[in-house]
Amino acid sequence: MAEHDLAWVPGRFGRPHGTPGLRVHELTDVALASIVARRGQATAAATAAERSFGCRLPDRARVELGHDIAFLWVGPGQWLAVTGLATTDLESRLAGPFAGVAAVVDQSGGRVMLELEGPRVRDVLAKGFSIDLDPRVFTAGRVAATLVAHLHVQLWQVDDAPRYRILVVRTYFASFWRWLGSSAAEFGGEVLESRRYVHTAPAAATQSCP
Amino acid sequence: MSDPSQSARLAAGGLLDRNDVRRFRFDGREFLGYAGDTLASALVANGVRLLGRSFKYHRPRGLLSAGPEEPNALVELRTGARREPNTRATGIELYDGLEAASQNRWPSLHFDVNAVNGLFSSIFVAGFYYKTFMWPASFWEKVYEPLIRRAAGLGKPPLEPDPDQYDKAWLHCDVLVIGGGPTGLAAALAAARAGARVVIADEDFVLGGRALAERLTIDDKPSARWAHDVVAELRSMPDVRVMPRTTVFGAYDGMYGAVERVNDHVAQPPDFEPRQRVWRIVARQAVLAAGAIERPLTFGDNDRPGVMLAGAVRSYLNRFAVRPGRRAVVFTDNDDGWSTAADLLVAGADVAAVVDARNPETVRELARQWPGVESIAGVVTRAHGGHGVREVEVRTHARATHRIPCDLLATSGGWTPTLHLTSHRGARPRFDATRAMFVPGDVAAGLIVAGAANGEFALADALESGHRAGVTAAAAVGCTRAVPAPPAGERESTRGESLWRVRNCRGKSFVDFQNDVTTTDVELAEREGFRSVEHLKRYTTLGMATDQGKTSNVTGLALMAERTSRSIEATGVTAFRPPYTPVTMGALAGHHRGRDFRPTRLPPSHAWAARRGAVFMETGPWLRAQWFPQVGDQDWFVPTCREVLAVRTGVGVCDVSTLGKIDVQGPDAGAFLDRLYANVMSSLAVGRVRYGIMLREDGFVMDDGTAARLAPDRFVITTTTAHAVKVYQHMHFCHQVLWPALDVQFVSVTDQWAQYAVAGPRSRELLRRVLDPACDISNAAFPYMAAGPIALRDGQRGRLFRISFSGELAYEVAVPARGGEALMEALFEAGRDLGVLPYGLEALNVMRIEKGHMTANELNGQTTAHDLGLERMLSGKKDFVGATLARRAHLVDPARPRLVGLRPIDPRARIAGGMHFVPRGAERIAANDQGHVTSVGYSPSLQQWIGLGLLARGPERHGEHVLACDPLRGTETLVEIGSTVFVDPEGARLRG
Amino acid sequence: MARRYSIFRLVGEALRGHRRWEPAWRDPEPKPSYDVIVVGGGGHGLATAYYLAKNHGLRNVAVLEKGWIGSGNVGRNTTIIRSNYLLPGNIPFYEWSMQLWEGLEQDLNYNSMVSQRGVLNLFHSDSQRDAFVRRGNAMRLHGVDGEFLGRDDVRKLIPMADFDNARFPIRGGLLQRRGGTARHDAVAWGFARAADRLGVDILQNCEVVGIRRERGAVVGVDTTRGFIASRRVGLACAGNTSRVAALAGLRLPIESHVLQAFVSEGLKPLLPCVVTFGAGHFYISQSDKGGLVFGGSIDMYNSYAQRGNLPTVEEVCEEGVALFPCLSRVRVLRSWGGIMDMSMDGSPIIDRTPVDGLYLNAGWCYGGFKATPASGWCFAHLLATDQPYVAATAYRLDRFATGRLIDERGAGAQPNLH
Amino acid sequence: MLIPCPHCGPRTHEEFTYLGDATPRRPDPADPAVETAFFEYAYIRVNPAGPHRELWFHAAGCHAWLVVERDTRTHTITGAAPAGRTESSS
Ligand SMILES: Cc1cc2nc3c(=O)[nH]c(=O)nc-3n(C[C@H](O)[C@H](O)[C@H](O)COP(=O)(O)OP(=O)(O)OC[C@H]3O[C@@H](n4cnc5c(N)ncnc54)[C@H](O)[C@@H]3O)c2cc1C
Ligand SMILES: NC(=O)c1ccc[n+]([C@@H]2O[C@H](COP(=O)([O-])OP(=O)(O)OC[C@H]3O[C@@H](n4cnc5c(N)ncnc54)[C@H](O)[C@@H]3O)[C@@H](O)[C@H]2O)c1
Ligand SMILES: Cc1cc2nc3c(=O)[nH]c(=O)nc-3n(C[C@H](O)[C@H](O)[C@H](O)COP(=O)(O)O)c2cc1C
Ligand SMILES: [Zn+2]
Repeated sequence: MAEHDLAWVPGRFGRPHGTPGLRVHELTDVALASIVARRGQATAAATAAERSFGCRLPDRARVELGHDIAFLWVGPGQWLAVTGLATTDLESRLAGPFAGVAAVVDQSGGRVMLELEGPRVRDVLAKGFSIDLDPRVFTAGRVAATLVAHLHVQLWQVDDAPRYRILVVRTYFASFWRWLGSSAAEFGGEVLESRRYVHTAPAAATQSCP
Repeated sequence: MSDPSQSARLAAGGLLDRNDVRRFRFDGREFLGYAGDTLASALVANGVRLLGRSFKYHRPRGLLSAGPEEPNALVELRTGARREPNTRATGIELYDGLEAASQNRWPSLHFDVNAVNGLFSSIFVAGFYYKTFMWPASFWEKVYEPLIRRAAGLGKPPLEPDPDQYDKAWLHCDVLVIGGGPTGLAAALAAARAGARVVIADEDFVLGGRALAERLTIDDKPSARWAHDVVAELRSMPDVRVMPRTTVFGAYDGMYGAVERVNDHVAQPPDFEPRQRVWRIVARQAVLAAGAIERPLTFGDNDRPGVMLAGAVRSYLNRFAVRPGRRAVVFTDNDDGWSTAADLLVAGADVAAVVDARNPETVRELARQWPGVESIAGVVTRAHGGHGVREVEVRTHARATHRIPCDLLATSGGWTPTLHLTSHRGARPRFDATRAMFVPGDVAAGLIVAGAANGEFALADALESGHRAGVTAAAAVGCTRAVPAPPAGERESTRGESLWRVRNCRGKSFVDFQNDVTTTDVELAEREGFRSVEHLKRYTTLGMATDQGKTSNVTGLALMAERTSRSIEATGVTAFRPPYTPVTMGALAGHHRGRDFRPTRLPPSHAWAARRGAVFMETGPWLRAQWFPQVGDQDWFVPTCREVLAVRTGVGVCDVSTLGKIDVQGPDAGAFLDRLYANVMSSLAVGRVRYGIMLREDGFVMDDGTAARLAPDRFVITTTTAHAVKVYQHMHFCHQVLWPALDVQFVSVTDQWAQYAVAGPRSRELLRRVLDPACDISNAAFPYMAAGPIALRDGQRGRLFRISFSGELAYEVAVPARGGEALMEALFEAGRDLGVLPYGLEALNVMRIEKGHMTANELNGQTTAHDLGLERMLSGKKDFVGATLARRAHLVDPARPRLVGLRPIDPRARIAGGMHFVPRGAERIAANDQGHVTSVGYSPSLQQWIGLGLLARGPERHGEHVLACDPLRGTETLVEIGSTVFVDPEGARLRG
Repeated sequence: MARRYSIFRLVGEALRGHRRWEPAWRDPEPKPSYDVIVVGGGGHGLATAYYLAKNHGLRNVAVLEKGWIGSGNVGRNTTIIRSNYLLPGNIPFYEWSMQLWEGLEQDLNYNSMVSQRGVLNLFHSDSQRDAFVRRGNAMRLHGVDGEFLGRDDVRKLIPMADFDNARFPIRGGLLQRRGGTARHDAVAWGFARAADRLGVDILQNCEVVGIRRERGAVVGVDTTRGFIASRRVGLACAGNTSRVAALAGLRLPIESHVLQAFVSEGLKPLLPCVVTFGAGHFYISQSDKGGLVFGGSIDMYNSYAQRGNLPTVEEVCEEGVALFPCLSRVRVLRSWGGIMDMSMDGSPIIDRTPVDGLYLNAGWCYGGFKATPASGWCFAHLLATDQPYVAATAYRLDRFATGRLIDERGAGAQPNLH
Repeated sequence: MLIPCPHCGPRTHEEFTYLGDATPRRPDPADPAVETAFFEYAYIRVNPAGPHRELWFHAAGCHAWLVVERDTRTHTITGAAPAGRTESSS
């Protein structure tokens, strides 16, 4: 079930014929937490992450994948931890490892995560994202916090298909969804059934820790 | 006149698909044309010459050009909600079913009553209106202005909402090539071959520019063929994007603005497709290959339909295979005229003569080069023929005069490079005296001007220049792959001498056709002291029409230079501004119109509230429940009172998630908050909440809210809904810029938490039913202003705050937002027998007024802590933002309007926000104005209207009767001033 | 000396082929010294010179303009005139200006097309309504006209606005019928011609590049046309005020920002009055020539570039189409920018400066066109008498220190928010 | 305008909030002339036509306050660096 208050109707939208240019589904049951390094402790926090989760915290606009958790860079000394929703809340899980080196704040309730792909996905995103999504510039593993249609979102390129994930503020989601729908309409889109978020452990060298 | 058989269509040639016949209507009459036509060329094909009326004198006008510079042929395209006034016939791609109508005429194009203006033209000279219409003063709005307004304007605007969609997008590239003529194509090809990511945009629907219009060859192919092949090659390259129908309309910092007419060439856009799309193009390098625009010549009645630019004549002949006249005279001051004559002859037209204004020797020499062309060394002095040229008067240099019958006069006054985009970022064009033209001045870094736009007119030069620009631009971004030699083209002769005007001719000599500016207007402006080109422009309106003077600016300033005996260089040129050609507001607005004008923010309980039938209202970005009507409710009154009473006597629930929430952590969190808030926060005990205010550095109140201490090094603070973003940024400023040494971390958790006020004497009872029984919320364990973690019966974890905006025993319960709806359901399920009601903003507002709590009406950025009765919160023991400037004498002046409570003396009387206070019995004048009512509400508890207000010396005046007046709406009410707290002043209820 | 304009003269000149018109103002050489120098040939500077001559008999006056007169903001604004202000420091001043507008053409013998077609401010929420009621009542108490319109009244006036599908529905409006527009350039030209007729020298292409002082007092200005002596120098240079004041060592509570404006292609009459959108920052009117003239908020960053950027263009068009959906197919013909002297509280300054003989008229933000006549009147009064004119007593330079701010928007000391 | 955020790369200026001149320093509250100092800090600006160091907040990006060097006549940006401290790890 979708976790936002919008009718989530799987099926085609926009141009009804041909291959849909965009396929989109929601990733549900995502656990998120902000991590903010204490003063002067960013490196210590990165080390703490490596010790407990198998990867360092990224020091630039990328994602690092740990054993069962992903860390998205959001700003200097700030990250977003992403993993599947489990029984223990993420904030408590991170609190120990980051004690004394970073503040941890649960954000699991505040965002909706979408996953997007399809032959025209870049064209759809170009209607709102000001950053250059050309495969030579923005590659798998890159993340960006940016502005789309007057909204703040986070973009995460998962692979070279390309597959993207977008985190949208929950209370603004309805507006984002309208923008996405109208932007994809000319290429045709397909809403797929929502799926549970499942962490993919690092496979290729590109995304693992150095 | 019109002939559906396309009588002026040449039997062969042109870039047309003659199998694709398109039907269209102009002024109600049906015609045929072909795919590949513009409306203009199709009308030429059908022998239609009269297309419009001029702005001021309503002179009959036909086509002057074949491009975006067209000043005359503006039509209303399409009908109804899709009506599009002032559309240039030369830019309309012919589609099947097209409908267009002439404009600015009544009752018809052929018989236009307002043409009488022409009779008074000797009065209607430049700026005449500044000298008259002043008496009597009252006549301006009543008589003169309505007359002027009706007469002015061109097309009729649509009145209904536009049914089409618009789109916007970003585009990134290494090299943007603006213009797809020979220069642009050569540049794009070179840059792409060098390995760059290239975008080439052209506003035309076929790329090729003048290559489509001339009988020239490039690389041994007819030039149009060459253009076609190059485009095909470019399209086949993966890193090239070819964008026809795309005008780069502006050069801005860091980006170019372009508009793509995605679906203007069809009757209406296919489903799901936008009509137009605005692109923001981020290009590391750009090549401006925008070509050049030909200038008309200035002589008597040079605006007659059938007087056409020579280059346009060639476009019509060669690209569109239509003959704009059967018998032509060519009038020129450069070599272009001669090739025009040749093209006319090839197309089977008669060329009565080429009239060349240059000296007889030059003309004789050219005559030898162009055998078979009749020539005259002289000038055309006047064109005759009301709705179309019939004959022209010619004066030879030997002062002989002739009249030559003709139906087409092709004129060429030389070419002006299309420099517009070089000027958008502030650079001014430079006058090149030797070549007698404006060329690019100090162009912004990253922009290369090439080809005709750079004054390199001959085809061979243009190709070479484009090629060079492409190579240079690519190299500048590090793409240096070897590139083959530039395409080879002819080097046609571009010699000429500028003839700015023909002297001593009768009739009107137009400089700006659309705005009816003549040579006499320029003279008058000079005589009256409007000698700066910018004054000339504004006084005569030269260059201010929809074509922005593309054909007229240079002539106008040259005439001014001549009159003032200055050089053209010293005279200067008026500023070019975006857009290069007019752009629809719809395209610039894109998706953000109607309901999508701005994003809408929905609180976690929105869907739940919608199902309960809530009435919503816009508060900033949020849509919030205002009240919850029940069957039989007429308006807001009954539901609001019901909701207030529910809270005051039982229990109510309200979604307050819109408050800003910020999680603040770190060893210095307390110290940090002490600098942010005017009062002290570091002394707050864990598990407790405190109210606080923040000032701006200028000492005025910025915001208020609460801070709850969750742990020694962790707080969660709230801000008002309106100021959430501002406060968050301010905190980052304080942290990163002012006090970076503090070890504090904070993040916004506004969206993380659904937060509901559960208020009323039975709120504890209700909460107990949803909380895990292990949570002790008894008064002893969880007193007023307590805060702490909780667990719900369903296992969710959350937080509870014992704070009260309503003044009742109340809590705010917070859970992660995804559980917000479930919590709302649970509360209403559990509270059914308690009569729990949801309450909306109206009830919330009434109750906060009853308790004297403030919102944005009071915290309006103009009030100080003293004004609001919060002076005791300004700590004297520490520095905080605003501490110093809040002490300025005027900010603590007791005479300032300060917060009071008020209620009408007559309990049935109404009061309203925005009423002003005057002393009882005093005159209702400004001198007696003592403040205003900030908030009002109907208090069901007191059964009367109550309010808050800012009254001069207010706190000293409790008990006084003051008049609250509303002269704007003609009401006034005597009110009693008193405490701001109306209900439970001791605060017993909230502590209970 | 220039002769009066009238319809009779116009017809008479027409019969003579318009060959006898004289220059609207002379083009004199600078004299070595003047009693008063006004720096800035915009609306305010020219009006100041006119009233110095007319009200105070000071005719040995020069207006120094670095370019051509009217090249600044007076020639690039959206021409809205109104006196619907909120605060007591402002209302009397703007109302005085309104009254001067009402007799301006006859006074100047120049038709500057003052058009009292009305200014309608829309509101979209209850609190906005209350704020407008507060303002309307302040106006009425000052004797200024204002009317409260409900949604239906608004609909009658501007039926093509979005009443059905708006993100921020229109709930009503505040109408000042005496407000309206005036033809920007003609205001500058009319004051220039009238001042010139009274003997004022208008010196174009005469940029002030230095302010000479002796013993702390002004003795004259260095210009691109040489030194010109005067013991009284008034600055009326709008967006350039900080630069010119810096020549005398002053730093001011002013930032320069760019504001863009837009005009559409000419259209047959569509809008009956000036309309402002309350759910954003957008204002629009239709010029007598038919173009829709509109604008929004400033570009938000300090600038002297006299041009703006694309995001603001788009934002303004979003607002325009949101308010009037039919404008979607209307095309923007031209956009441009002006540099405004944004003051720290959003209100103007007409005052002496710490430098003897140097006077300041500045801080008009993007609302100084409507102020032109009163600004000139009050500044002339100050320059001639050394005393503030009654309607402008609040516009003191020291108010930032004392806290007697005039902050209509409550935005605080951040100019780009005013 | 594209602001070269040192953390995020070039971004359209719409992602940022502008505050203004970055040169004024918040006075020390212990300054004997504290009122004048704060008055100047809050209200007085040099407002140069030319190079300007100014504060921008990357609101839609990394949430860093930046000092951007920009020419107010041409809008040419010559640099952007974090305001105050560089990074929490430093
Ligand atoms: C786009 C825009 C829209 C606006 N809309 C409105 C509106 O609708 N209503 C309204 O009331 N106001 C509006 N304004 C504001 C209004 O235009 C200005 O506040 C007002 O014109 C400023 O006064 P001024 O006319 O004297 O300024 P300006 O015309 O700018 O005059 C100042 C003059 O000083 C000259 N100068 C500068 N430095 C020197 C020097 N060193 N030496 C000599 N001369 C110098 C300049 O060249 C300039 O001509 C708008 C402004 C803009 C830019
Ligand atoms: N005989 C002469 O004196 C003379 C003078 C000038 C030009 N020419 C001829 O003109 C040609 C010059 O080639 P060129 O490529 O420099 O010019 P061009 O006129 O052939 O091409 C310019 C192209 O730029 C496009 N364009 C202009 N502004 C644009 C904008 N803002 N956005 C998008 N597209 C835009 C136009 O639609 C056009 O297709 C040569 O063929 C030359 O023979 C001859
Ligand atoms: C109220 C008003 C109406 C205008 N109408 C037009 C117009 O119809 N056509 C036009 O080309 N420019 C129009 N302009 C803009 C001017 O051409 C010019 O851009 C503006 O005065 C700024 O000067 P600049 O562009 O030379 O810097 C108008 C300007 C104003 C202030
Ligand atoms: Zn950033």
